[in-house]
Amino acid sequence: MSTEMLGMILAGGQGTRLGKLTKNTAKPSVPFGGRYRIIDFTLSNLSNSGVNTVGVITQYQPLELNRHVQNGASWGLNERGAGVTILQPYASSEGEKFFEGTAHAIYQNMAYIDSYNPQYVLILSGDHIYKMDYERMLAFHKAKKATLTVAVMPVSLEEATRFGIMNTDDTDRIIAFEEKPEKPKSDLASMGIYIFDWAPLKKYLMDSYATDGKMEDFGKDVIPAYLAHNEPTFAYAFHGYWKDVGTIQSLWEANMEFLSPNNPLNITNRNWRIYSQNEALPPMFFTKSAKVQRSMVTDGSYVAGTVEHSILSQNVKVGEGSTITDSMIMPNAVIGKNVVIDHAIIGEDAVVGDNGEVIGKPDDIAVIGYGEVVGRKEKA
Amino acid sequence: MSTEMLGMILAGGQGTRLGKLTKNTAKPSVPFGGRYRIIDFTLSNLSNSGVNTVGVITQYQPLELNRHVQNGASWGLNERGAGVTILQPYASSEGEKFFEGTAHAIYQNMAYIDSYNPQYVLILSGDHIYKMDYERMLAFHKAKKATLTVAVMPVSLEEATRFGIMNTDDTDRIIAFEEKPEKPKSDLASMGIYIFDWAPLKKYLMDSYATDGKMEDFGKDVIPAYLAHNEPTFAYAFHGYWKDVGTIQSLWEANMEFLSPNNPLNITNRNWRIYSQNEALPPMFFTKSAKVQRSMVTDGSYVAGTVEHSILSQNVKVGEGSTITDSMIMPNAVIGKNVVIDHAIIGEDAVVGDNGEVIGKPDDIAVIGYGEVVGRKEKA
Amino acid sequence: MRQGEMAAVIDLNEDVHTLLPLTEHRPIGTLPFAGRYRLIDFPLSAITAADIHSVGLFMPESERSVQDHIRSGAAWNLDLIQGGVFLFPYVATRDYQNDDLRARYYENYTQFLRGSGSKYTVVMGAKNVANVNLNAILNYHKAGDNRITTVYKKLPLSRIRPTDWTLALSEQGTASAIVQAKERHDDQGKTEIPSFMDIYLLATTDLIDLLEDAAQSREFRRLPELLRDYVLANNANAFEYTGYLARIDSIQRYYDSNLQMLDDANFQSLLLSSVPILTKSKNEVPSFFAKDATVVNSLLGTGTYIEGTVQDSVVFRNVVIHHDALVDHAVVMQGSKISTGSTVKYAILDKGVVIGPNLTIVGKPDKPIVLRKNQTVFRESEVEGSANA
Amino acid sequence: MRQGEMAAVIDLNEDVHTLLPLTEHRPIGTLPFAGRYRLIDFPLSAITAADIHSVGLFMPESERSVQDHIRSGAAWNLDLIQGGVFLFPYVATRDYQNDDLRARYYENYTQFLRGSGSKYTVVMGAKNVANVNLNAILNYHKAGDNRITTVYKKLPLSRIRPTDWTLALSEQGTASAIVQAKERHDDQGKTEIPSFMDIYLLATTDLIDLLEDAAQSREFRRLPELLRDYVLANNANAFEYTGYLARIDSIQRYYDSNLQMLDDANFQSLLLSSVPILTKSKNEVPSFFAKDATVVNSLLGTGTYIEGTVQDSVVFRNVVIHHDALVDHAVVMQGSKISTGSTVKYAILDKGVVIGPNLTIVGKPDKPIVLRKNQTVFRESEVEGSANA
Repeated sequence: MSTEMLGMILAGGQGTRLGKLTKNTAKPSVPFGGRYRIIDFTLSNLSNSGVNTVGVITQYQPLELNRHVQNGASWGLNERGAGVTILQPYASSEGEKFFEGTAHAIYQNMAYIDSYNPQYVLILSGDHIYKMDYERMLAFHKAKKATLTVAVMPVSLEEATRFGIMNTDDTDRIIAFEEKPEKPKSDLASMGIYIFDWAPLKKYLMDSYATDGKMEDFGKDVIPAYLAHNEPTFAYAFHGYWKDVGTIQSLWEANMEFLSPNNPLNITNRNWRIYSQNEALPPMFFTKSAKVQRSMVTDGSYVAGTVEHSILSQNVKVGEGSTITDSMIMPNAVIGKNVVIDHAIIGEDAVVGDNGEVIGKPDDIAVIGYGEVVGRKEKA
Repeated sequence: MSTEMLGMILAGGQGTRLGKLTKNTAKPSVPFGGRYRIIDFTLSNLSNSGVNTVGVITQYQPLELNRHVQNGASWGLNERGAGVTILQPYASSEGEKFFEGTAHAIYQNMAYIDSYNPQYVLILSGDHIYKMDYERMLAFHKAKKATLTVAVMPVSLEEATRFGIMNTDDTDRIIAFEEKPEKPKSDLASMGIYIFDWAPLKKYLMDSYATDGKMEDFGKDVIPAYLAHNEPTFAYAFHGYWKDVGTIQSLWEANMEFLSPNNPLNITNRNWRIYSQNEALPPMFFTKSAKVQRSMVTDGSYVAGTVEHSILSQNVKVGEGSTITDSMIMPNAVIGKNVVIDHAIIGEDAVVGDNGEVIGKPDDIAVIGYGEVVGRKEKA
Repeated sequence: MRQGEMAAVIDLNEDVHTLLPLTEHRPIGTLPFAGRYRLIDFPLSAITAADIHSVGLFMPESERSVQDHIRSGAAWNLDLIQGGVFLFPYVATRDYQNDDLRARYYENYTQFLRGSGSKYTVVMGAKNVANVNLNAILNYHKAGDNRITTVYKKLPLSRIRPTDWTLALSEQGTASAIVQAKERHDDQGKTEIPSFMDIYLLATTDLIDLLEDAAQSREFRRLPELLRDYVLANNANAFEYTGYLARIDSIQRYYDSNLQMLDDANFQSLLLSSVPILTKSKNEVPSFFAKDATVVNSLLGTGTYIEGTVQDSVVFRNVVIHHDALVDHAVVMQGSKISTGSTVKYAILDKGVVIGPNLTIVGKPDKPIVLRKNQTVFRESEVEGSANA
Repeated sequence: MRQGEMAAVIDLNEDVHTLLPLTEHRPIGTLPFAGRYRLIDFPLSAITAADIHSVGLFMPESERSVQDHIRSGAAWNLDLIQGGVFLFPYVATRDYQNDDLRARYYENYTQFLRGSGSKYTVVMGAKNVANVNLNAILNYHKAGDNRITTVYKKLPLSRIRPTDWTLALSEQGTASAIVQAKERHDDQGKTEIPSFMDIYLLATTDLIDLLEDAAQSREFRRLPELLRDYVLANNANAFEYTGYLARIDSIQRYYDSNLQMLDDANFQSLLLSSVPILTKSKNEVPSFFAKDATVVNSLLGTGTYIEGTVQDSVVFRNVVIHHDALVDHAVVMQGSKISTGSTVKYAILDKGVVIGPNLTIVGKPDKPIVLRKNQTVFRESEVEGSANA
């Protein structure tokens, strides 16, 4: 069994900045855009790029993520001898192993990677919204004879202080790297997407864990080590829509941007589809009192109220007299009658009872957690 | 979603008594009987009993086990909204959780169990060779109005000192339980197979972990607590072939018993099939010098030597002039020319070079580990 | 896998001529319904809910359409290691003049039935749209006195047509015969008629005997005819179904039944009842509603793009309705497109119909206009029967 | 899913009459081979190895046999979210006198080809058993000067029959025509002939043009005939295949090819070469060898139970060979049973044949006896052509 490039998705983070939304679930499985979960974008990119062997490293509340990914068939990632494998912490004869950082997580799963004998390993995050052809990035990596290629994106100089910033020469070779610099020397921000030649990376990791064990994080430890050792390390420039949805505010913004008819993600493009699990749900039902504009609605929803510039996910019920504006409603939420929801995110399975109000502001989005029940709920 | 009885397989043990064979793999994924792995018997029993929702709790070197079980399709355990889920240690907002005992492992996976809202939970081991209809055990459990039913098997009084022994009254109610008693009062040994009403078990576990957290193990902690609280606890008698394959010696014996034409397991019975993963391998190839008697051979094997009272698993090669007697050869092993193997277990992917010898005794079986290379190996 | 107690046979050879042109390239079984489904989803979902593992599908002339929908059967949990869906190829009735083919017709059934290892068999069609609990019918059969059980629903006289098949019920509630409504007598004063739902349940061995007897005859008769005679000869238990029922055997009934789904009670009874209705799921984007969109009293599939107005209609997936367009009392199938300023009313648009701008296509409530698959309309005169053509 | 660069068409309508009775209920494509496979596994495995995602299977008369084997296509990774296996129902050649059906024949192809979105299409049959690397053929096509590429293997004259299709090769190595061996000229002094393997590769647009032109004609011609003419009109690149090749078009060739698999070089070339041969896997027990069993120079499937002697033979799964029975130079298909004391030599036993005790069934190396599917033999006189009958 041999695979040219293996994908590894780091999906283990707790996502504490998403607050209530990630109390019982991992960030990559948070719903997005009506019928997706965040990780769908990365998994679909892999499938569309022809990378068909993928490890998903997870450790924080993985049940919902496991159920969503299953055997990868929804993304076409279920070939025999390839496909998606969920990688969780495990015990070995040397003891129990939780993952302590991005690079450490790769180190702990070396046996999995080696079983496919890949030449390249593509390291990805599971919590970014974007479309990207990793095959083109690999072609760049090969053309540059790099041992590490980092995908970068131009950002404004103000924003640059929040990212890992790359300085490159005119061959795109990275000559310096600064994590969250106060005075950025460049506008090229790391997207946390790496292609490594597997053999040297493995050697760096093994040498480190045989001695000081300091190689925990790619940004903090591995890239500086590569630069220090003069490894051919290049920056691959990405131009397009890309959004880290790590906070309530950015998650809400990304959903609102998704609603725009001019969204550069171009979700309806059939040559680069975003796949997700498909459930057989009833059609959408709109009653005589429904009013839905500048919005998206998904299968299984029942709408008797007014929905304006909002996203309704699967199986959402909106009762008569209710108004939903500038909001994102996650699957299976029930919104009663005469409810007002404005600038809000309503979690999966949440209930907003009749006459309830959930009102946020553009810069302070209201959040109802998974399964939370608010407002008065009439008996059925 | 609701399931009457959920199966939970405890497959997390390291199996240290299997020595080299479980260095890099979990005991339930150890090969057995030519084309099976140990856990196939439990998974097939579940499928044949109509229990179609199953959690497999694992934490020790799970990669090979995960690859084997995949989405459960090989055992018919892949229905939508049911099927097999692999459960591994994970982190939650309360911290990281490894499993510290059989009952603790169930406690840690309560969220998974509750998501199916089962009335009964069937607790199983992943390392026993037997055929059993759990549906009949459930019928017994219901008829007795039990909250816990323990499957038991009559053993000789000498053996009884190694088991948990149940004393029952004439209604099969368990009145006393002794773990490895010096002077057993009964010959009914626990098989480590339990049916619990889920609601009371959950309460016992939650109460324990809210206070002293002593409820770690079913045999040591939970059964005594049930008896102390006068819970209706019954013994369900099993009559048939049953073998714990926890040691090298018992694994070898079980394989040799499997070879017997009179093996009570009756593996060819099509009404209670033992399923396993099916790989498309070439047919078996027997050369002009092959001699195979009182043996089993599996797909993909190539035999040029003599095989006597032995089992060859998938893709085993046996060179000319070699003799294999009273042995079990695991998948992908390569046996060179003029080799002598006698009373041995040869691990997966192991290589025994030309003229090599691996000779054990009936009470001291020789073992070659996974991927181990012994004897001289000619260049290809 | 445990062997199921029941096997199921679905005969998709149902008469299509009254549903032309919708059935030009598809059997009744794959007609789209309720914005989301195909008719065969209803029997298949009933089968899945009853834990049936062996399903024999006797294929209609348009096999391809059925295969595309069923694929491996995974949508209904029928991609099994044992059992699963067995497809029996179509053979035209005329070809059954051939002795070998006729023998094979009966043999296909008996082989399938023996292989299923099931004690009982249920025989169904696809044209009766309902949400039936097959285990309840099995229990009724076991409790009954007769060798075969039939299923019916009481319908008001107004909903019965002379050619509909109905049950002749005795006072004890058993069926003595299956007769067409026009052949009924003694119905004076009755307001409801027991409409037969083309569902039979009997012991597998009895069904095999029946087929083997038929194979001895030189005359070719399909299974449903044989079963009708069997009821006449033996009487039958009659199980009453009380949920929503549509019988899709004419364009008008097809149109009316789709619009009946806009009644919340019907929608609940058929789609949100004890048997979840499963269907093949396609990966589609959410439906999008533009600034001036209006959608009221309608069902919508996913992936639609709505700028105009939809009312009192059933619209399937991937339909585009442009600015100032009006869709009213219409059934619009997958992938159709209605351009700016056009009106479509009292109409059925098959898959992929394109209506150009500023057209008025209006049928009548009791005679909806039907546009064929992939038809492109840029002039009203291209549409036969439009009130405005 | 990335769209594949190639689509594939497998036409299973291959002439079966020379392989009767083995092909009574199956096409050539589902003939069992080498103790484990069906012939169609070879083209399907080549397709999988080349990362092809769209496969059109044009079904033969015995559709059921193909469907049972292919199911969802999962064994070949062809159960895909896009693309996958498309089955086109069988229509008898005589029915293509009907204009509509004829039009549909060509339309099925062109629709499939357009839907595949693939730049190139490879067209194959199932009767040439080989282990071909389709990507190598694609690269050869791209490098070549001609619009179409054909594939051949040089075979010694002794292995060519007059009716075999061969390539007329120019000195530059391109094919100017596809001709039967008996029509060849100028082969004096040659010891090898380029045998045509029924594989074509060309641009999808060219293939669509060819089919659309053919649809204009009132005369019905199948795709392989059209492609033969296309080569004649345009010349073709000729790719030489050097691995093992068997052409299964007669009982004798079928028998010989199976036994050729006992030669280690052939076995390696076909089954352990760059393209892994995938097939549907059944859950079976290991094969069991009793105390006095002898198995030499033979291939065995899984689940067999051997008490007697097997030599120089190919034995499929679930075969039982009792004490003192001898199977010698025979091909024994799945589920057959040979009772105590019987000898089977120079013979082909189809699936489920039962040979009673103490019988001697012996054919000739150049005329093996063939026993039909499920045939039960309890007297030697029941077997036609046995040397001992």
